[in-house]
Amino acid sequence: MSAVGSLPFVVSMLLVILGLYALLFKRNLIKMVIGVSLIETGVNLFLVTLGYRTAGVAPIYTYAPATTVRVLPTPQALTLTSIVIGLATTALLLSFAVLIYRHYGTLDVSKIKELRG
Amino acid sequence: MDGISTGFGAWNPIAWSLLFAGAAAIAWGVRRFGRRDCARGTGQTKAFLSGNEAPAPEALHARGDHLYWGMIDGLAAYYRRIRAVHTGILSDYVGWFVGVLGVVLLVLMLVR
Amino acid sequence: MKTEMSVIVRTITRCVYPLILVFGFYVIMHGHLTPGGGFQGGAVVASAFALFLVAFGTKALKGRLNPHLLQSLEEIGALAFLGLAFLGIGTAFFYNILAGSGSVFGGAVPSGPNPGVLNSSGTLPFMNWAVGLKVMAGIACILVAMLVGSRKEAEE
Amino acid sequence: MTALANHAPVLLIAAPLFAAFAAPLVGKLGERVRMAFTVAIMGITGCLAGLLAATLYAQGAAPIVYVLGGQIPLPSGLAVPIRIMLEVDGLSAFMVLLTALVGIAAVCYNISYRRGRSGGAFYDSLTFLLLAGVFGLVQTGDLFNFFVFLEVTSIAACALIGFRTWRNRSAEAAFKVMALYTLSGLFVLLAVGLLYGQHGGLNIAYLASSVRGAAIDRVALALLLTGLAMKAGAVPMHMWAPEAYGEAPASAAMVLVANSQASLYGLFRVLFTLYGMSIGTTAIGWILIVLALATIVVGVTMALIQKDIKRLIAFGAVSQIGYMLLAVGVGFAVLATRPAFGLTAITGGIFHMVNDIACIGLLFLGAGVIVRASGTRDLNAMGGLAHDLRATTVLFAIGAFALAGVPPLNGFASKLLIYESTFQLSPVLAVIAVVGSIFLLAVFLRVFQAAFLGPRLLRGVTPVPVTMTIAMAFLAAVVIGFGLFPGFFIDKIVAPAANALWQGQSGYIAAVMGG
Repeated sequence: MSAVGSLPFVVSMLLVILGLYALLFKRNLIKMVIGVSLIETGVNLFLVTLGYRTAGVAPIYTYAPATTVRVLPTPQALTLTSIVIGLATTALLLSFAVLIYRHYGTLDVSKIKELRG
Repeated sequence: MDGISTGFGAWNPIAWSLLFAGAAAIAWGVRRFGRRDCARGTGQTKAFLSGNEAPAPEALHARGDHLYWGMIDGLAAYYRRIRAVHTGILSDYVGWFVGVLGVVLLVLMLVR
Repeated sequence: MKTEMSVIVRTITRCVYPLILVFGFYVIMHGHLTPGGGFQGGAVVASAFALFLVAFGTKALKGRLNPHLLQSLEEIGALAFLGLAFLGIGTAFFYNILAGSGSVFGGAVPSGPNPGVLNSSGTLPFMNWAVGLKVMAGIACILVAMLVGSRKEAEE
Repeated sequence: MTALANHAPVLLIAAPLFAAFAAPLVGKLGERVRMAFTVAIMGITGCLAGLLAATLYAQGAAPIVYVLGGQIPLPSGLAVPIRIMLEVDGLSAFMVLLTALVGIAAVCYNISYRRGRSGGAFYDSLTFLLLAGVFGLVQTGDLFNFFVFLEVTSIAACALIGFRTWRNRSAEAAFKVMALYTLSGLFVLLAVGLLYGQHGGLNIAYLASSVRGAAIDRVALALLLTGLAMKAGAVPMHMWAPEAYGEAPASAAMVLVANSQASLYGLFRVLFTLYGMSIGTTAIGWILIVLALATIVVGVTMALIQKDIKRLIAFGAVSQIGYMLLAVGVGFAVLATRPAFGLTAITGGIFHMVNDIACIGLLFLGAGVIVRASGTRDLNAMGGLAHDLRATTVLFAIGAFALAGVPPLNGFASKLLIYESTFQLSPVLAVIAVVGSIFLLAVFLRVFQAAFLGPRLLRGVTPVPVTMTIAMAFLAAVVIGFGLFPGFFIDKIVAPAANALWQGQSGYIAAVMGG
């Protein structure tokens, strides 16, 4: 695989690492949710890249001539499912962040530690 | 008779229960030798504390913290460390997770 | 929270709102022919609701988006999806009984390049509608809940 | 009956899912109607689970394959199985029975949990969603759907943890657990993507036939192992578990433990069926053993110092996960040489799953009753509850002693198998396991003494609804039954599950790939 061809893989791993960085070192809960979303985006990009074929068309395009190369539909289905799940988890995480702010009056993760020891 | 064999020993709960029931019957028999004239609620069953008045039973109840404090105290160094690990901060939890992932990855890569 | 935004935003919202709805329903309807489908179309429709909420504020919500109705719609969508999956139980769960049957959405698909036959794919368009309904109502519910906030219960 | 048995795998997922979506709608007809509805659906689900297991055991060792949206059996001659499928072998059937057991107890307990308060319909809905997710998790034959069901359980579980929105700690716990669950789910998805890119398939049986232990496979295994071990609650990734179990309502905590065990099932499935002998088993087995020992030690020692009764039981639950990991880790470490004690260890570990869920479930339900009746969770404020809660006292004692492994209750039978088999790999393992058990007995003696014995300290203890006691009595009957007849149950339901792990890989592959 050429250097350009592997670029999406590098980018997706970079996104995962950025997200992990946000989860590990950012103190704001909203930024941590963004970190989770970044990891998710990275994984989704990785999945889409797996199915890509050079100059391929969308597998559902009905006007495509029979000879055209098409990208793999399976990774796209996986990615769509994963995006839907990501929407639900992000919504739930943000709702809990709202609740936490209401109860604790802060979004600083190092101050939200009543459950410890 | 229902039981399991571990290849090393065996365990039969029915036989064990029968044995336990037998032992309980013997204990009950021994208990029957006790004196019949013991009466509850009288001075016979009252605690004797060198002639002092016994505190109310509510004050005598051994609460949660009263149990095993000696052992917990003996393990104080361990508990100080292990409680410090349970920080309650999400970032630390993620850190442990990523750390374990790194170690497992390293072991799987090094050991063929 | 300020109840509504400036007149520019409100006017643009009034203009764009029906267009977004139409596009969303188009995406749901053509889910079996073009990229998109129930979830994507439902999300587009829900984004129209989001725009409405942002532009007019939560006060305008009263009487227009009933959260209880939205909840019921979401559950009806999910149940419809499950029911459509049950239709195929004679062969297997999710078996497409309408595909190629000649009845509604049972049209044959020509081979080779074609503009796409809307009347095809069997139960899939119905499933797209069910999912679209669920996602639309579900996301609208989430938006309303996040904006209005859950009331604090004083029990336990 | 045959048709029903044929469709049982998918109906087991569809029925709770139907209940989850329909419960709020049915709830509009009235509270009693909703309760009758949930009980009816759970009864049907329980019957389906029994039917599925009976069908599987009747046909011997071959797994049942159910193909969604297509003909059964599979069209033959396919090089790569493409459809979504469910594959039920002995271990899946065992987990299905376990989940049905938990579901029945939870639904029975829920009948009166939210009576007369708001949100009862949503509580039922989320419980059924979690159950549907767990049923899917333990039956799926497809790695991507495994991830989907993992996320379904995550979302339902976290919504249940944060259900009591008026408690600040519930929101805190729910946020943390959701973030960690999502992270572990994404790592699993990354691993699925790696395996898909390497082998071009998602079916577990297909992947198992093509995995050779290349570098990518190893990275995927590390991601899967860590992610699933975290969802099961292995130390040092266990910190979410006491928060989750402690803050969730009692019946939800019980289902959450079943969810953790389903993740453990996923771990076992990945190790034994997906990878099996294609990678060096000794190193991975020892990773599991080290995690397990840490889990046992940290779980019981942290339980000893807790003041919150639910958090204390939660740490007990964490320590019990360690016993299962230990047993199966020992089994996996010796998979290459296959000595007899490996199978014994796996049998003990799997038998301990059902014993653990019965005891821990009983304890969580008991703790729920205590908190509801006395209005406090603080162990130091309790005392003399035996005066008011007589039935709960007896049932709680049965659960506590069974969990600590007091004969003749069920915990002893499985722990004996674990001790004696791990002893043959290394005596140190057995010693640590036994000491952990003794500590656990000490922990529960402390709870029992502090909460139930002594003079009546709390005034105004309210009586609890009878359905809660029935749910606990049901679990106590399981505890005693499994304790008195371990040979029978091991023979009937545990041995097929253990064999499915020990030497079921080829059968699992053959059921889908043919030949």
